[in-house]
Amino acid sequence: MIALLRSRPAACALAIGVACILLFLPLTLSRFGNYMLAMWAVMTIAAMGLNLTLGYAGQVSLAQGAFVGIGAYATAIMTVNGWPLYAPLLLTVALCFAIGWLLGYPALRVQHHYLAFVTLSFATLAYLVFRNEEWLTKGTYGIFGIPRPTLFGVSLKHHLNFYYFSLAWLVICAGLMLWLVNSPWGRAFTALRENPARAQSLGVDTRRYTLMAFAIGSTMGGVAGVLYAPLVEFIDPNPFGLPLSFSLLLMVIVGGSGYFLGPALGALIAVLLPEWLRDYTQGYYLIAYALLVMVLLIYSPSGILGWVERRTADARTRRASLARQAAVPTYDAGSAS
Amino acid sequence: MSTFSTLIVGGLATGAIYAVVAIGFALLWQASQTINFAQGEFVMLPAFFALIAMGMGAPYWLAALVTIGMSVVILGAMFKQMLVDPMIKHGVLPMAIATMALAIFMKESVKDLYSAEAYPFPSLVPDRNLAILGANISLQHIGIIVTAIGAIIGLTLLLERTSIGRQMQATAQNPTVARLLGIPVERMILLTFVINAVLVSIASLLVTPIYLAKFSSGETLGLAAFIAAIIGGFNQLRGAIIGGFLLGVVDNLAAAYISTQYRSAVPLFILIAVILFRPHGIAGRKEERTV
Amino acid sequence: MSEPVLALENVTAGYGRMTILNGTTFSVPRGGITTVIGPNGAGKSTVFKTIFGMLPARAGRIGFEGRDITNLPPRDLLAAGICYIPQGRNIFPQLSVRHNIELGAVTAARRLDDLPRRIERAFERFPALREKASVQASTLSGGQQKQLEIARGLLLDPKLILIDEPSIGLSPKLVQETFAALQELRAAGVTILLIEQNARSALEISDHALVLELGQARIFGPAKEILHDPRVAELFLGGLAHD
Amino acid sequence: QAQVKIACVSELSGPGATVGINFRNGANLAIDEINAAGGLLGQKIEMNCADSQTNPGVARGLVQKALDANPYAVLGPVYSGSIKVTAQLTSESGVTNVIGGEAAELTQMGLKTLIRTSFGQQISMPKLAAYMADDLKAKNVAVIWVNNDFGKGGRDGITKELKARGVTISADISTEAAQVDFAADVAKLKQAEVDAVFIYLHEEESARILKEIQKQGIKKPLIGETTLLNQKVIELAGDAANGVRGHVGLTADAPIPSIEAYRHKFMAKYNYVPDHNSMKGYLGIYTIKAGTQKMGKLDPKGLTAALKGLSVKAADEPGMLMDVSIDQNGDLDRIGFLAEVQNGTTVITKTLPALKP
Amino acid sequence: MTKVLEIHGIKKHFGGIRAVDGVSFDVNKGEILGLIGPNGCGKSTLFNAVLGQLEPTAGRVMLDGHDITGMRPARLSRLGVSRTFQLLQVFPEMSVRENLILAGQEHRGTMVSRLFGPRDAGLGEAADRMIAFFKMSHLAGEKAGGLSYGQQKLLDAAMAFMAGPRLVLLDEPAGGVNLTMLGALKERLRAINSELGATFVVIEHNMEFVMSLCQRVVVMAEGRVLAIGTPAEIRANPAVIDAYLGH
Ligand SMILES: Nc1ncnc2c1ncn2[C@@H]1O[C@H](COP(=O)(O)OP(=O)(O)OP(=O)(O)O)[C@@H](O)[C@H]1O
Ligand SMILES: Nc1ncnc2c1ncn2[C@@H]1O[C@H](COP(=O)(O)OP(=O)(O)OP(=O)(O)O)[C@@H](O)[C@H]1O
Ligand SMILES: [Mg+2]
Ligand SMILES: [Mg+2]
Repeated sequence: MIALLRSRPAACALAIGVACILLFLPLTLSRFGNYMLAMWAVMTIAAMGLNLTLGYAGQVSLAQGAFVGIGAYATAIMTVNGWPLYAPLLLTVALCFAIGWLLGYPALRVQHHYLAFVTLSFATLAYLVFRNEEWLTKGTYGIFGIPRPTLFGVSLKHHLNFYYFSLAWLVICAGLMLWLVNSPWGRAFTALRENPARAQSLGVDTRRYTLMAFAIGSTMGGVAGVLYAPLVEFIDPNPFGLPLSFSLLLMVIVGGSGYFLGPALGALIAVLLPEWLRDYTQGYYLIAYALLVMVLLIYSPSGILGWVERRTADARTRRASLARQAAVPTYDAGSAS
Repeated sequence: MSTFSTLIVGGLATGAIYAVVAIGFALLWQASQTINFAQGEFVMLPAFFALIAMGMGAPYWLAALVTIGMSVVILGAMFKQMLVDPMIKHGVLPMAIATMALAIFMKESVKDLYSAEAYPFPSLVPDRNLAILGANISLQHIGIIVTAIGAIIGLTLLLERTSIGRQMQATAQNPTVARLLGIPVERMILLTFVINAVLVSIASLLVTPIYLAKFSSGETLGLAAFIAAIIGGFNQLRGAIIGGFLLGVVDNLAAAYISTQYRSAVPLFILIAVILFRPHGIAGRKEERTV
Repeated sequence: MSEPVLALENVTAGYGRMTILNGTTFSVPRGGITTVIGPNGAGKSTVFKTIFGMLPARAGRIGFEGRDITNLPPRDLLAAGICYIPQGRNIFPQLSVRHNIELGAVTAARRLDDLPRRIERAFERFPALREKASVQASTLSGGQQKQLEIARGLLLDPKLILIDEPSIGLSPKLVQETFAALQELRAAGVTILLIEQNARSALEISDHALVLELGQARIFGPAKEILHDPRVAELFLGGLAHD
Repeated sequence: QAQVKIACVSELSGPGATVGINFRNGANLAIDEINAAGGLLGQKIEMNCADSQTNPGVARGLVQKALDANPYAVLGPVYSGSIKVTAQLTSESGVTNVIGGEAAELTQMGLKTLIRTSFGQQISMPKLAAYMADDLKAKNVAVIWVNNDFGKGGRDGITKELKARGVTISADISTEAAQVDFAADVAKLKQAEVDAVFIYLHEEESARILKEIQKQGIKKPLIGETTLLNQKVIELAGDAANGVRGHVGLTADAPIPSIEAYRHKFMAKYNYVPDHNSMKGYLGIYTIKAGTQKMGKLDPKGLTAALKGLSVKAADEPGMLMDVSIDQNGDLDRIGFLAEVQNGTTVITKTLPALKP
Repeated sequence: MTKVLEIHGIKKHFGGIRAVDGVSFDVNKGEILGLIGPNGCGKSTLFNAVLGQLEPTAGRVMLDGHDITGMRPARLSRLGVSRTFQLLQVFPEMSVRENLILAGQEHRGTMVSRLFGPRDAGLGEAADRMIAFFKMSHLAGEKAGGLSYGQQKLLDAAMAFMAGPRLVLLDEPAGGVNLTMLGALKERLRAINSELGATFVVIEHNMEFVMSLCQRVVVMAEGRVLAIGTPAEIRANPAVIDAYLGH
């Protein structure tokens, strides 16, 4: 990782810059600003999970929002009853991994829009359970008074503290994800996306990788939920309906599906852009937002990072062009000898 | 017993609405391999064209013509030119997301620029009821069923029996080769979207008297129609009507005999079952040989 | 020698920023079979794609019968009498075989009233297709798909045929059949530009040969001569012929 | 000129958009009037309304943002789910929060700064239950409700009150927001032999179910609360709405001169018929005005205290439309109405007096 | 002679179409076996039915004496069975080098050990050697989808060699490959055959390639075996000439 950065000074400078912004910008922001930044971190975690499932492994999922909901409900229910935060965290990881794994099974049979709709069905079902099983979830009334935890004696009640807490989680999740996609697993996931039949014939256990992609991606969604509940301090079923899943999908695609940093950029657009637009366009901010998303996609259908890559690819192409000219003995060279 | 037949007939009637919209989905897929998540809003919007026209004093028939014309221009040509063209080469997902954004755009625009209220809408077919099998069914619904069946027959004939139709399919299945054979790819795609626009505007005129003209009325409709299209078979137009009917009836029976709280889950279970056991839908055909 | 049918002058083209053809220049004489040979990745297919308007030529000029056809769309080129049968798999998978073939005639739809007869003739050449006429094209075997493409490509009466490795996937018997068909067309005055890795057989039926390497035309000459050039044989034909 | 900043957070998009936009429009109308008349204690009121997207998480952020700017008071949201999270924040900061929500428990959570603009369900439901049990002599009642926090609250409220009066609920039918086809629900209704039907849905759904009830030929008393008797429902349902009765806490159709004037002004500004949610917004602003005038100064910290225990006569403050008093929890007491739809208009059949006139 | 692969009465029907209609033959350990036949006679379908890509309608397949009928391709691959497909099947968005590493990685260690192991699964060098052998070093970092047809075909074959297989089934590896490179392919194939003792079954329409490489040739026609024999016998078989070779 370090070596990687050293080899590219520009990337290194960029990384330091981003780190500085993430660390110090919040100090200058209002409570609301910090709340939105924390929301960005939480949504980035969820979108990163979906990026694994969709961007790397190519399995369309419209259920990511449901996993955020599962994590959030587990956290709300347990912490309101006095459990410390790590308890729902462990439960969520186990639960979302297991459910994600099961949700992967349909993907073994169907793909693309069919798979999208199977997962969409699951998301709807999860929403209905959140809403209807009042004994557990308090139904439409929701659960309020979700406590923010105390960490090493520091209360996270304060907005800035909770932001740093979310950021720390984002860094942990991103680190794990980076390691995962850079391991041979990452290559296998990509192979699964690009040509499952060929991957299978090369010994890639597509079943297991598909299920893993779902399970790990879903778990990240759950972890985001664990942070979401204490962040908002209240949950009801509505935020975990289909629009959340759609919005997470939007983050992945707009940021750049299959690019490691895509979800962070996508979440920037989906979470922070509308808030920013509010101040300039007032009531019309959603119109402006939708318009911007469309323009962005029209301009670069492969997302922001897809566009960046195309830019940086130029230099590489030029190098490759040269390499070609220098390759293999040619008729000319032969006849000259 | 009369309850039961009420449910069935009522379900068929609702199903026909889903079917009319689902045909558009299937058509777009078959003829351009695109998925339009704003299809529900495409049905919502023309009603407002009509309301505006009528608000300016146009009689119904004129408003209807204006509506179709506006739809062809805005939902057909402009949609294709501005959103579909740049994205069609980049696979289904960016396009799907862009149409989701378009859905938000259309909803919010209508809401902010026209009104957030629901409006009654005049009906093409008189608002009268007919007793069938001991159940009351409105003439409006019969109109919709007839339209759905008519649209399916017409479009199926177009796609399967005419050279234009096959050129449209060819364009969708392999645009590069289509271009190379001299098929006017651009025109075929445009044609697809224009047909879809006509279809949604007619659907809008038929459905809005029942659904009411409201900025948000496309949401559930779009989703239901999409599910109907998948259940029926995405790559077969007639699948849309089968899927629509099935969805409508099942929805009603589920609400009546299972749980009202979980009613919206039942069609989804059917969807899952159909997808898992007949992945290409009830009427659909397998897409192609893979190895 | 008569004036060339097709002439490329300093054509530059490539994919994105990658330049593959860098000042490619050659011309094809009228009414013969010209075979293009060269190593894999030399840019042979790229030349065809550029001629046929599938890739933009960034510089240079492509002339057909004295007319500038640089960067014209395929539709216009078809109308001008050029047809192109590309490499790889180029079918409409969910349409039937017959419909796939018929689509080869869309540009001529109105003036072609003998379409059924033409299709019948294609079926005579490739009987397997007749048997499969009404099945979905994707279920065909690899070689049958290639037959379908060739049949579709030869449906009209072109003046110039660009055909990219027709022999891939075809059984020896059908390769002979295909080459025979090309010879028939030549006899009818059609100019044929053929890319073949199955170069020995191809050169045997050809009049001219073009060696393409690194996107540039290296040698152009009579087919027989090139077939027996030891240097060419060593570099591009896998060594000298054994016989 | 100094300005009074009122922060508004409302449901301008998402499922609650119609409700929230009405609320905002009503509030804006009130502000225009007050500003035109010289402002609040001589200062202009300025209000920006932020869109909560009907999402409590977003609402929370926006209220946070509003509080960061130290507003004079916070208006909204309307949906009870959102209020539950935002009210925590306003309560912590001590800023008065005038809300549009009707869920019973909002004012019972110990949050100090909430003030309602309409009856809580704990006030309206007993009146309705009494009407059904005593006036209609219903023994069996069907309850049809929309399964969200609005409908669920009403359903739970009426169920409790009806049971307390010995009425059985023999059909308890949950419907979805934005539902279109009510054939199954009405068929269920038909099978349940009930004496009356209580309908608690949003406007469009109310209209659709009324049409379906007419179609399936059910001739039972149809009872509702405020929404069902809304002019919009009547417009949408046509003659299927005739005969519908119920309790109306707040209605723009009331034959009271001040309300008629309100309706007129609203239509002049927005070009459509106002509903009760717009009145909530309108009253919300005037409630703030009334409290301020009682204090005689612009003191955000003192506003809540000034409002609690306040009684205003419409004669003194025409903007309040009706006489109203606010109790220590922030709940209201004022007149209500029993109404019936006759020939396409809501006719007030009885005016229910305030509890403590 | 030991048999690596035994094919017993394999049938594969699609509705009414009998693509493979009862094919039986054995593949001996260490041999290079050619499989030829007219277009559409069922060669590719036979491969697919034998290798678990399609479920056979009837028949059994034995690998080293164990029944492997219908076994999933991934497991077969890890048992040392490699293959290529007739249509180009590379991973277009991955680089040439990544394609090759992927082709080998699943044969190293377990899923868990790979997760904790090196990024290239220890295959980087082997991949580079393979690339150099097929004269594609200048293309190593390029996306496989941007290669020319013949280059992709070579890459596809190279991928089949990456795992150190015991049995390799190639479906038309030579189509579109330049004759000079074809020599290299042949050489590599022979080397793997003799050094590793790997067995090959090769479908090919290039007679020169088949006849110079294979010890035995199976001829199929209309879903059945028409003849089995040495290249010389096959070349002289009138039925084969009539159905397939022509002239
Ligand atoms: N779609 C593409 N994108 C990027 N580069 C490409 C693309 N297609 C071909 N190339 C590059 O262009 C060069 C020439 O390719 P081309 O297909 O013209 O070769 P060819 O001579 O036809 O080879 P073959 O005999 O293998 O078919 C190759 O080096 C290849 O890498
Ligand atoms: N999925 C399918 N559905 C219907 N028919 C099929 C299917 N797959 C293959 N076939 C038919 O089975 C026959 C055998 O096909 P196969 O691909 O095995 O031929 P092949 O021997 O490999 O031919 P080639 O040399 O042309 O590749 C063909 O006639 C083909 O049309
Ligand atoms: Mg080529
Ligand atoms: Mg084959």
